[in-house]
Amino acid sequence: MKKIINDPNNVVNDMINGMIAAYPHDLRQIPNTAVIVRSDAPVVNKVALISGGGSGHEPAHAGYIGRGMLDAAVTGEVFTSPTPDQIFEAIKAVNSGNGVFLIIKNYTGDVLNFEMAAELAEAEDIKVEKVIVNDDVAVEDSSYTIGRRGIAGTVFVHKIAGAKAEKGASLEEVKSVAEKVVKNVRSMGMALSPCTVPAAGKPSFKLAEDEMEIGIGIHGEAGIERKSITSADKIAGELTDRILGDININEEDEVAVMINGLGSTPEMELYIINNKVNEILTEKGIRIYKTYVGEFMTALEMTGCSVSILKLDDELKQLLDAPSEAVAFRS
Amino acid sequence: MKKIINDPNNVVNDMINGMIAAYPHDLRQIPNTAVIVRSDAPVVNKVALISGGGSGHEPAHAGYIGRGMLDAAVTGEVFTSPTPDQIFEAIKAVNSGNGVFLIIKNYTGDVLNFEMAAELAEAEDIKVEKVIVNDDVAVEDSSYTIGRRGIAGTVFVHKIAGAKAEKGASLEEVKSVAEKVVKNVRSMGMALSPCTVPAAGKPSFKLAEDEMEIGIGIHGEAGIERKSITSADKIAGELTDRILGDININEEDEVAVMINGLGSTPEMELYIINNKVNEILTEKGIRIYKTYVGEFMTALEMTGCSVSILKLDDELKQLLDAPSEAVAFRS
Amino acid sequence: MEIKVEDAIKWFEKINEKIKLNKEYLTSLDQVIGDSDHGINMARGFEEVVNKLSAKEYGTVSEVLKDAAMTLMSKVGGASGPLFGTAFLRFSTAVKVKESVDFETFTLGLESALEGVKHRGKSTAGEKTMIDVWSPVVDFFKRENDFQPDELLYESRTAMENTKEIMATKGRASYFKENSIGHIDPGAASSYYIFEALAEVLQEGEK
Amino acid sequence: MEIKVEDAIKWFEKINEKIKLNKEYLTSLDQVIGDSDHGINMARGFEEVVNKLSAKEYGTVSEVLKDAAMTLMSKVGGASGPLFGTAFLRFSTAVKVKESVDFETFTLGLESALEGVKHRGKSTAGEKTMIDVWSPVVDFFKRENDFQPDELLYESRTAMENTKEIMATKGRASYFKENSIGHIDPGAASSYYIFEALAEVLQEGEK
Ligand SMILES: Nc1ncnc2c1ncn2[C@@H]1O[C@H](COP(=O)(O)OP(=O)(O)O)[C@@H](O)[C@H]1O
Ligand SMILES: Nc1ncnc2c1ncn2[C@@H]1O[C@H](COP(=O)(O)OP(=O)(O)O)[C@@H](O)[C@H]1O
Ligand SMILES: [Mg+2]
Ligand SMILES: [Mg+2]
Ligand SMILES: [Mg+2]
Ligand SMILES: [Mg+2]
Repeated sequence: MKKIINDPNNVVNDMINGMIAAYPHDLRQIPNTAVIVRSDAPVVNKVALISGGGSGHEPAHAGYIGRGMLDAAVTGEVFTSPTPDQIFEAIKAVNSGNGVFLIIKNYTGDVLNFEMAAELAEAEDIKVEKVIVNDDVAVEDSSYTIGRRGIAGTVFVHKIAGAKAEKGASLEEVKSVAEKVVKNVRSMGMALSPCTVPAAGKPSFKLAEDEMEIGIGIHGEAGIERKSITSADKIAGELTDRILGDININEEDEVAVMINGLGSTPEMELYIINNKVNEILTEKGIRIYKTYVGEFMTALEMTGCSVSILKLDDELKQLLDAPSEAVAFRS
Repeated sequence: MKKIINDPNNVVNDMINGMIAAYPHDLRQIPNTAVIVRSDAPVVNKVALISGGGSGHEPAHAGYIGRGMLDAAVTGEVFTSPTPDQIFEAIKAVNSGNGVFLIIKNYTGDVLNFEMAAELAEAEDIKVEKVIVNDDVAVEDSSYTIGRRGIAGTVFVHKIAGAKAEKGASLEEVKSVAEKVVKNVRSMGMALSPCTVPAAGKPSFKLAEDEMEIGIGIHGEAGIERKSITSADKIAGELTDRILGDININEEDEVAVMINGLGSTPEMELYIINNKVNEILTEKGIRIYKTYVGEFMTALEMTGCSVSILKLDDELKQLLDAPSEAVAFRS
Repeated sequence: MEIKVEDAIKWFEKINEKIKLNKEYLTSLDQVIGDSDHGINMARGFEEVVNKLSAKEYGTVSEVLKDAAMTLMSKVGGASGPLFGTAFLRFSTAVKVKESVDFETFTLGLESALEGVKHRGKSTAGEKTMIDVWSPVVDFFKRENDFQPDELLYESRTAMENTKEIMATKGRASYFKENSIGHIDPGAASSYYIFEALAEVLQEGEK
Repeated sequence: MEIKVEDAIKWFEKINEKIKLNKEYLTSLDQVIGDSDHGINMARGFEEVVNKLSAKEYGTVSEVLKDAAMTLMSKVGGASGPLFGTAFLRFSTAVKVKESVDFETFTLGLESALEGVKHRGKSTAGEKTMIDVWSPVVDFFKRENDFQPDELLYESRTAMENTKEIMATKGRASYFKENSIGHIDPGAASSYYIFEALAEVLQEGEK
């Protein structure tokens, strides 16, 4: 394991300290917690947005804190959902009386911990609503299992629900637009090489020198298929086709596209993927309103990428364009 | 070699296409060249800024194109300086009569090619000035050799000279503030693992499983020392001490700090480095005006980071704070 | 035999030892059909439980279980944190009546814990989770009239190993579908250590 | 013998073949004391030179050299592009007077090329660069009265191998300081192929 760290059991703490040190005017840590909030939290007359999850997905989630996006992020241990008490601390810290909105990615751990936190909050009469993001089309959508995972599409939920809240919308309105995003966003990823949880010290899976895994999750959970590495164009084609096979996007429809690097993929390669995704969509007459290329939802140093497509309407376009002062997402 | 690419000999072209596809409103490619310009170039009544160099350093250099930063970037093959004719195309495309300013990193290839392009431009009566960035303290500053390399500190030159030009400064004023940045910025990097030039197909160097290299260049050129991996705190200490040993920064002085990932280093680890850098500077009474953490000047998928410190005065602070609409550097 | 406060504390100390010893093993199980953190999560949690329990005086087994539950809930995280937390919280509530706990009450406690996990996790036996250890153990307790440490050991180990054969439909392992078959479920393995620790406490109590 | 237009063109064709054949080798030299692109750069450049030369009719050797120079300048990039470009451009200018080039004029051309590289690269012999092949080759030409292909081959190969012993003070290899010793300079190696190609053209011309 080659990492630039101190104690592997202390990486989250060191990271939080380093983040606060970097952005003392933007971010604040709630003392003795793993909760980072907007420095001006609680913001009066605004629904507060909280996201979070395991660490290792940076810039998610704390990088999305800021005017126009999140009010707080709860950071768990690496790839481990934060605990209800920590989430509850975040809820208390950002609540200004207009209600608190939780953005949860659909993993058993995240759902359980956030739900328990919501129960704690409700017991203290704090209005809490939530959305569960499940954009990963690599997983079959089954009512029997936990269902689809939440991956990079979550960033669109942060952005759009955040913009809605910033405009003074009610908790119900924020929830409703967040649900609209969830309904209209799909993602799928792939990896060329694994990552190593610092405290585990060993890679989370193995891929042969000529192998890739299509449909992998952001913690290294299994994908759809392992096969020989193909060209960027074929990879882009496969991810895009799978997404378009799952959501009804027609000619003249407008979309936002996100090409997300999982950690070790050079930006150059993300643009190469985008080149093909753009071509495929354009050929189908789908209109690309906005494209995001970069690292938005990573998996430590995993090599690979994901493609997310969000179908837009006028409201979503307007909210996507709204200003954001989040550290990792300025617009 | 595990890469998400098509033809290894066509990566730069595919990348440029993917970038233009991503930001059609911001960027424009000069047809049949490897030159990317602001979509509204040439901007009237403004000194135009051009940077460039080998590809593989993304988001450098095209990511820094935009109002408040660069007017054009010339992209060479991977790790290979672009050629004079391409640079000359960029000069012609952005020149609005107020002169063109070239930001060159101090590598033989870059210097030679940009200088030859400047000669071509002067032959056509285009006013051209340049600055050569040499912030890497890992290399001895010798008048006998080419001298120090230009690395991540170059981004500060883009930002500050770009802001100056945007304010309507003359070519000489832009040059003078760029030189001030160069005089006041120092950087040093380290790596844990190498990168592979796509067309070469093999890693550019080797490091043992427990080894790191201190002072390495952004193309994998040799550093100062290879040794066993130490803690993030020690690495941060070594890089910072070396920088502070080379520039006179005293108590109460203000600085900007950049913690730059070389490609594969998780953002988490960059924040862990920042935590210590911040502590060291703060202990010395040095005031940190602004911190940048992320990938600004990469080396494909190299694992490692660099620390840059820029000593500020009122002018530099103001220009650093000025708005920028560059794709990869919004402020 | 009755479970007294000291026995309950010793139970958690033994769980902690076992989890610590098998931290890498548990993580390696999670490496195969999860995200490589189960051993780390559990070790962090039970270490804190033991710290917590050693710093306080307890009057009832229920209080011990409650503090353990709350600590797990706030220190483990992931899926297993709320699940084990819920398990011991329900256990605590079910045995609230008495200072020390006889076999019958203990059995009710275990049953209650299992119900808690099922409810919290929206899951049931046969989905390749910790439930596939807890559920046969509860059945076993319900079949007996008194603590049977040796058989408990056997039952829980067998249950854990049987999770190999199951295809996961809950938790992160469910993404691995057929490929989850052939591998022990991490949460089942840590549940086994919980019952192995219990068996040892019971064995020592018998002497 | 005099170098005629066909010889000059054949020279570049042979350089191109050799560079293409040794592309990986050149890149591997640059992997050790550079940035792994020299073979790629040179192969790209000389391929384009040959394309260019094959598409046009030439009246003089000077024109051939000029087109080769301009193509290298605009297709190679890096440090070697402007340096080889400058070399052949100066060569072209120095031999402008005549349609074909005799030994004396060729020697002047080579000398001029070397001066161009030195001036452009602000460098001199003994710094572990291409100059350490060009300079001894020019000295050799100045010692002789006529083309000596066999000896040219020997001189240029020896010069290239001698770059092993030098510590780099120019170009990217200079960052490797003492560690550059023991390795052949990539630009010296490609320069060797240039003279090896020349020697072959001369040998064939003699027949
Ligand atoms: N819905 C569920 N019901 C019961 N147990 C579950 C459920 N989901 C997961 N588990 C258990 O949790 C274990 C994983 O715990 P852990 O690795 O700590 O959390 P995470 O999966 O969030 O990383 C699984 O091995 C399984 O036994
Ligand atoms: N200042 C210089 N003078 C002469 N030759 C040089 C100089 N700098 C570099 N070279 C030559 O250029 C070669 C490297 O070329 P190449 O790898 O194509 O460019 P880069 O170093 O920009 O990657 C070196 O091996 C050396 O022979
Ligand atoms: Mg986990
Ligand atoms: Mg190069
Ligand atoms: Mg896990
Ligand atoms: Mg090179």
